[in-house]
Amino acid sequence: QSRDNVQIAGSSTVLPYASIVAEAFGENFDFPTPVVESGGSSAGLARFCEGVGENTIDIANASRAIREGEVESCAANGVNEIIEVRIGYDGIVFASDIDGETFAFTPADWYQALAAEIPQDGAMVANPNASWADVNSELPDQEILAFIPGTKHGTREVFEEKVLLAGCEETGAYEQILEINGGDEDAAEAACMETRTDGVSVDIDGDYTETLARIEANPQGIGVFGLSFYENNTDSLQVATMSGVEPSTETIASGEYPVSRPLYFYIKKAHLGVIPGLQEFAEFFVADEIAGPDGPLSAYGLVADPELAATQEAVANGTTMDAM
Amino acid sequence: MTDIPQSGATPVEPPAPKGDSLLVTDARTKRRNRAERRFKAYGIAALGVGMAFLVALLWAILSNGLTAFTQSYVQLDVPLLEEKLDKDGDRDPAKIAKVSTFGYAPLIEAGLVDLVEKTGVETELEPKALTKILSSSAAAQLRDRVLANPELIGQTVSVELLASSRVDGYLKGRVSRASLARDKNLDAEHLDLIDAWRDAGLVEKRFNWDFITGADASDSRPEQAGIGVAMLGSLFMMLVVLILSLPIGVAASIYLEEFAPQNRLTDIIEVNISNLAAVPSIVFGILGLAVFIQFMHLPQSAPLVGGLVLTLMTLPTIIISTRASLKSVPPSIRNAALGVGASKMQAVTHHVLPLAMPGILTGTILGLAQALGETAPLLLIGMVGYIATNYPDGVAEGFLAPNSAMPAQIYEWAKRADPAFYERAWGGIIVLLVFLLAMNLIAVLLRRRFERRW
Amino acid sequence: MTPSWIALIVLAIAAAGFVLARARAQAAARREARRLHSLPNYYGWTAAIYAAGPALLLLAIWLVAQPIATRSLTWPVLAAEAGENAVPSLMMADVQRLASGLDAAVATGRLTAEEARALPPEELRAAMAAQGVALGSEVTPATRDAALRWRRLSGTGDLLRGIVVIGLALAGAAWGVSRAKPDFRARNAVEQAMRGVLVSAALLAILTTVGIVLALIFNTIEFFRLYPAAEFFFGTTWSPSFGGGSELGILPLLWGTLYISIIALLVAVPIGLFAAIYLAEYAHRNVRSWAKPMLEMLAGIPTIVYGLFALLTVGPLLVEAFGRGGYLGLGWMQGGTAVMTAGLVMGIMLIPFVSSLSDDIINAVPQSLRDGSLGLGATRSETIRQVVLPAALPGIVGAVLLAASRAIGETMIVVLGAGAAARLSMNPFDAMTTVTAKIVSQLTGDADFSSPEALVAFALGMTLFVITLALNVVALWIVRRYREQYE
Amino acid sequence: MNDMRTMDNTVLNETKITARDVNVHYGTTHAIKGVDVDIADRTVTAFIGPSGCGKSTFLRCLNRMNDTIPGAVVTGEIKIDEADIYDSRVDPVQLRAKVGMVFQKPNPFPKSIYDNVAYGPKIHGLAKNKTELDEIVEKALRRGAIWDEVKDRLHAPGTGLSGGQQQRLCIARAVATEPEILLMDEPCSALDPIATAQVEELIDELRQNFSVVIVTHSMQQAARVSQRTAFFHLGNLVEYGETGKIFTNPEDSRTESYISGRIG
Amino acid sequence: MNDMRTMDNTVLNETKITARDVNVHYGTTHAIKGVDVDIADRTVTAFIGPSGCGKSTFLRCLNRMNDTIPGAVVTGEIKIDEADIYDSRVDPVQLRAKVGMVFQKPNPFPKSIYDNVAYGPKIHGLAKNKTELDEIVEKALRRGAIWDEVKDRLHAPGTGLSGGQQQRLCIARAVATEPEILLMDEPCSALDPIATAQVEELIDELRQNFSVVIVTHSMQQAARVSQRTAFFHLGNLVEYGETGKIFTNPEDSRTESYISGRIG
Ligand SMILES: Nc1ncnc2c1ncn2[C@@H]1O[C@H](COP(=O)(O)OP(=O)(O)OP(=O)(O)O)[C@@H](O)[C@H]1O
Ligand SMILES: Nc1ncnc2c1ncn2[C@@H]1O[C@H](COP(=O)(O)OP(=O)(O)OP(=O)(O)O)[C@@H](O)[C@H]1O
Ligand SMILES: [Mg+2]
Ligand SMILES: [Mg+2]
Ligand SMILES: O=P([O-])([O-])[O-]
Repeated sequence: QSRDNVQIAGSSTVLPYASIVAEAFGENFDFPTPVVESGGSSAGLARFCEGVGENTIDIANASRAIREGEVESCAANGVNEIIEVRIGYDGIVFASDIDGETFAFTPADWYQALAAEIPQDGAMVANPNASWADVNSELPDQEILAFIPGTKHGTREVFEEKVLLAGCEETGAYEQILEINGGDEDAAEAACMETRTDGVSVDIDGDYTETLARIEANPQGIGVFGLSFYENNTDSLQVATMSGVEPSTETIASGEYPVSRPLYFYIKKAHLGVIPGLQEFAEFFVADEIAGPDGPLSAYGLVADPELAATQEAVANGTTMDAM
Repeated sequence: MTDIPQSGATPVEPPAPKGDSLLVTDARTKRRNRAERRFKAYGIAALGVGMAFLVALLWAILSNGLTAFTQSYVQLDVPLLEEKLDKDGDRDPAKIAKVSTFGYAPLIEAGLVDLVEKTGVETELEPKALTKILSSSAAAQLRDRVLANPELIGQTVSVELLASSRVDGYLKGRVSRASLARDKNLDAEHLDLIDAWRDAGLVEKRFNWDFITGADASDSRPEQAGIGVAMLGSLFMMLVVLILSLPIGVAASIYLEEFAPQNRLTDIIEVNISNLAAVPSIVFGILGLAVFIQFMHLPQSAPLVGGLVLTLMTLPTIIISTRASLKSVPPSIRNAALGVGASKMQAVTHHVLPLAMPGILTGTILGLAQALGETAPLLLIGMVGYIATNYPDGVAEGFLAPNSAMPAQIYEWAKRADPAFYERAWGGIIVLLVFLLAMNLIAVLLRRRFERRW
Repeated sequence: MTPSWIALIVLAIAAAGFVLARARAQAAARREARRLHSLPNYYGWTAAIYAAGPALLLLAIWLVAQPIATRSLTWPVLAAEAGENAVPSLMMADVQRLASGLDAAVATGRLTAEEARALPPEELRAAMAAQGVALGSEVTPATRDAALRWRRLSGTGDLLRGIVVIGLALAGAAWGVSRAKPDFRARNAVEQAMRGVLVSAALLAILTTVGIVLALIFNTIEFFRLYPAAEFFFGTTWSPSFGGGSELGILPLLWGTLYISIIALLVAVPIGLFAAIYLAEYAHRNVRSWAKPMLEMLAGIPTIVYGLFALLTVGPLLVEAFGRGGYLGLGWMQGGTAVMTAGLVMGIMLIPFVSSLSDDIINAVPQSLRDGSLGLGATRSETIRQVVLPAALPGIVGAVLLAASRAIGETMIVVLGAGAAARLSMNPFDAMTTVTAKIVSQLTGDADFSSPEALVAFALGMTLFVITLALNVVALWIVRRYREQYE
Repeated sequence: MNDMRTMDNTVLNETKITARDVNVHYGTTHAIKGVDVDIADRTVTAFIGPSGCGKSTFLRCLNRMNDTIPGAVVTGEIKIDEADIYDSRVDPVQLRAKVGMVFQKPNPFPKSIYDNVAYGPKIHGLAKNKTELDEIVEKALRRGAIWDEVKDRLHAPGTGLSGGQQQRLCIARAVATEPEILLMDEPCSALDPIATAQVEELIDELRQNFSVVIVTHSMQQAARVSQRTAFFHLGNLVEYGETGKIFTNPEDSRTESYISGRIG
Repeated sequence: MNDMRTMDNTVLNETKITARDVNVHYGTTHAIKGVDVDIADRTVTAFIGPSGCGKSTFLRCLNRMNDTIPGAVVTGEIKIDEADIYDSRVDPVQLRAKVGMVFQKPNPFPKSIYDNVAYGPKIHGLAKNKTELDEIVEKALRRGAIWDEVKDRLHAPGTGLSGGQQQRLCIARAVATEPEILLMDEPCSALDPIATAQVEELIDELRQNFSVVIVTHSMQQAARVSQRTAFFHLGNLVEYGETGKIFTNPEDSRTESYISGRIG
């Protein structure tokens, strides 16, 4: 039994975009609609790297770049040639209940609100802040309650680095921690990114719908969302600015809004030309009318990649990662 | 029981004086009757609690999901301009097929502009913004129609197109004008248009068969998504589960309970089975991926594989309940059969099994219900995600072609951003429950037939 | 001949064998069943089993083996052309697709057998597209030759397969018929075969276990190579992080699993058991006949609904009672997600597991025992508690174990109801999480799949597996001892 | 052989049980047809009659054990000590504590021999402590003529006994609760002559204080132990009177033919 | 009464069953202790002895029903028609088809009366068609002396019968398969004299062609129906011989005292 459809697996963040493309692909080409599975970037890449052949997938979606170790284990299984395709960026936004207070954050606010311990008078003390006003007098006097991505989510890493660590450095806490621990930079970074465990910061292992449901149950909570999710739920959420910039596809594309991450998919070169429709699908995905700023992906909330043309070329030529 | 639990704890009453009237209940009996009533009340309360939860859950499901069964449609006249669709005018299907859905979008825009003019509503909306009223599936709908009847090119056809999820939500009352005002996707002007068209009978809400029979749609068009194909996936999986797990489970139980000698091997099997019941379902997914897909090279995302994985997961449930009910058949029945010269196998199949049937069926109901609602293992064998295949071509295809399953579809919808999917998720749950009820009905009727006290 | 046709023919032979053997046995006994060792049907069945069993088994093996053999015989044609990066399996897939496309074209009459063989490689892709078979790229001459060879070989193989399998079936049937003499122990033979089936069904459990262990073990070993076992087993902190330096102690997860399962069972067992008692002993037949299936619906509601129920309804309700400023004024609860929330909701889901099965078992207790107790002046509840329940105990224990097992394996309710953060706490109103929930989240998460943060899922699965196995061994041992004392 | 010992104690006591126009239906089967009977206190009453004539059914009416059979409908009036036992105020539990029963088929609980006997006393609170309970159990087992056989295996399961032992265990279990009326459905059917004699002795002993109703197929046994005998036939109570009279001088021809047709 | 009819047919036939040094243990209970016995063909052999002495246990050895009791261990040799029934080549199923059994406690299947009786003939293929099966069932029920009572309710459940009716149903079920040897464990314990006489007649009839082993507590019954009697005591076979001799002139003092101690 030979397979005649393209098989894709991986990130649930990329899934909506991939499914929009797959649907359009199925409508416009004679090839069958590709099957796009979710299951997470890691699981998708793991299956991608299992080897080549009909019973392995052709494309892995990932909400992060493939790691060194993964490339190695791919190679160990005979998956040597991988084409990396960056499809755009996922903006990460902070939003709260539409009927609640309005927030304008800086990374420093978040660091001071959520850090497990903050330096004070030359020692680390448990985070004493209970209200946003304690953190920054310009913020509303509202109990701190944050729904942040759980440790399974790649978004968590972005949140830690671009918000908590940035905030830590911004406030000068980083220097103080270095002083206290005698210059151990790794430990200091770790301390900056450690979140409190007293129930103020709630990890969410589920999806953005869960975060939304939690805000509905706890209207004073602030949640972390993907831009596209927020844009589909503007009737129940209001977004906070970060360092004075309101998140939108434009501000993220221009780099003004600081918190975002690139989204990718990876193609097994060995399958090109063998799995019917694979080449066509990959090219269709990065075509301007799909992934460009006016395409349906952007309409759904993907931040279009300013370097899309280069990507298109790479896909057309089948440029693999090593060659780049 | 240890010794004298009652009398040890409570003072002992002297035996009732003889000749007491039966019409007067003595104190001890009264106390015991109170205990009896309490006991019975606990039973009623327990049943009541269970029922109350069921009602609460069903209420939540129905109130959230019933709206998924209606859908809004817009009646639109679209000019199928020849210069756009068939430049050469030779009606060559290959060339017509070259025009992608993007080529149809302007036609629909034109149709909308016409309609706005015809209905005479003032609006400042750009033609492009007008398309937000319609589902993004509109172009594909139109294209399919043209490809099927190329002779339509050049005419103006009246088509019925799906309204977008937000328009649909507005018509269903799920989204109010106030909340839409804050929504970036739709403006008040759109709503004015919708109101006008509704009054003109051009926008209509009606029962949504496509939801029950259709396939999944991508994240950008919840209005098109249906659960039909996933239901078929579930059906094929359940067939596999039923065909395999019931006979295997019953066979294994019969062996263990009636034939197995007491030895190491049976002990190991026994421990294994109860242990398998405690294995998290996702681990069965890992197993399925490794064994069925990587080792046995069965196709990915196939209901057959899903069914096999769920079979392994359901087996312990069926085995444990079957063994329990085999155990409860009194030995005198077996003796009676053996005594007239039946073999052990005959005694079991003719007498013990029918008597154990209610328990077996209960185990099957529970096991199948569990299997029908399970998502986690499907995640690993590729049955969760966007698997919008159409209906399989045949029975064999049904087992092998990529498909999803109802719970996976529901899980997937529940995660999606557009709130319209949330409504579909609940609607899907209703369909799942109806499916489950239909499946159970047979088992329940059978069970009633087999039940008897002896 | 397609495999399904062969199978059908084999079955037909088996049916014929059945009829013949049966008739032969009857004739030999001069229609006097007494003279036969077994019922005539058993002679029939023996022949049918001899005919169908080995033949179908061979067919199955053949179906697996033939493509492998054909592949290795065809590959040499391509080998010359294949570069060093070529992937044989993929190239062969293309060959296979081409071959089956040609087959289909011949079958539908689009091409004659001649044309199929003679078609030049350049035209093949278009011809196949017309046939509805999509090929990944243009066909090279080598691929075409390989496809033709494939077709030839598999044609021969298919023919051989049909002959051998059907021959085997005929031989089996003949053997079965020839043995159909009155003193042949046909019933024993049939029952032996049935027993074989029963044993293999039971052995499937062991196979499954082996499969699970094999599926988990390599990655588990890999995990322990990357992460110290002592810290995994005895660590009291669970905090994975992407940048490395994660702490992956299993203890908080085990504690959460235990805590949540216990609460769930504390809800499900009493409610389920009392409901079962009520249904089996008190309720009117009609009440029972609808109430029981209704309760069973609780087991069929997808767990995501329970999760949402926990998150949106039960959690907030509990906070109102036990949270800060709640009307009990206790301040024990900080948020809606808690062990209690998940435990309660999971308990509801498990009610039918306890109630339905127990109800069947209780119902199966012979009435004479109840009569014996009632006749001594016991109330119904005394009868139930002291006579019926002990008699039904083994089955009820099975039902409870089943419920406990499901509690351990549940994810969605935990994620939504109890939270995602692992914690070692005694307070049931704190958020915690379970091993299973973490297996799922680490497996579907974003960590590098070769990093300890992802591999830990396998180690967690393995550990849970071993722990529950140990618990089951202990349970079996206890049950045995208890039983021995009793008899 | 002295099959027909004459009654030496025909002093009939006051009425304990009165039944008037009792009818029992099992679905469409009319098992008991308008039976009227008065059962005296401190007396042994024997029910005799061919198999299937309704003896067990009528016996089960007397402590409302028919309530547990689905489809069994009892009409008419049965009074014990002047109280109508089918009155809604009557608690069947209390009734059954007062009216003990030994069933036709021995039905020991799947518990130990000890627990089988101790069960009744425990639920009725007849023992203050373990020692007392032990005494009660021993006494009951002795009265059931089974003590010697089981005294070394009191904690072995009651279901592992021989048929006759199970029957005696059930007798012991019934007498352990000291009922005022004891209904015994063929209590000696599986017993050897010696054990039968012991049980008959027990019955005689019980008669000093209580009423005993016994169903038996052995005319000799009826004659030996009972003071009054009721002959049932096809659901009808054909004849009822002093045992001596019934056996020597029956009024009804059916009684006569049943008795004379006897062989054992 | 002619309790002790003298045997008119003491012609003893060839041996059908030979038992040598049979021992049965239930866990620690030694229930049968080294029993040797030869049971003749076309003969009725009665097992008598006090309750719990091992009669049923020994009877169950003869068709290997003890195999089904967990913990029961049978040693020694039992041959039927020269074949050792505990030989591994012997199929217990075939054995039990040949050696039928009526259990001490009536155990009808929870099926209809008809199905109860038809079951054996069906699995042994004794009837070619429904009419034949109907005939077999009717004949068996007649021989079980229960036809008249159940002929109108053949499709009512067998468990809804009275105790004695169930017993006769079980007898009918056992004879329906026409076994060569019939083991009957107290088949008349719940039967009235008339039904007892009918069953005894059946036994006498069966004896013309087959062997019958009957356990009974009624010395009279043993004397009436059996040609040979075995007396068991505490697991030992105390005495075995012609019925007339055992009852009139026992050799062992235990036999003597058991027989003379009889009351019925
Ligand atoms: N399943 C069993 N487990 C343990 N002991 C048993 C079992 N069955 C019988 N026994 C014991 O073995 C002995 C012989 O029992 P058996 O049933 O053979 O007696 P019996 O002669 O038939 O008595 P009865 O006339 O009362 O039926 C008795 O002491 C009995 O308690
Ligand atoms: N549960 C029942 N369902 C239907 N009919 C029944 C039931 N129990 C008894 N019968 C019928 O009622 C009639 C009387 O039964 P009962 O048991 O009272 O007889 P009995 O006099 O005790 O006979 P035996 O001496 O055989 O025990 C019988 O015809 C019997 O078949
Ligand atoms: Mg009776
Ligand atoms: Mg016995
Ligand atoms: O599913 P994700 O990998 O995007 O979190």
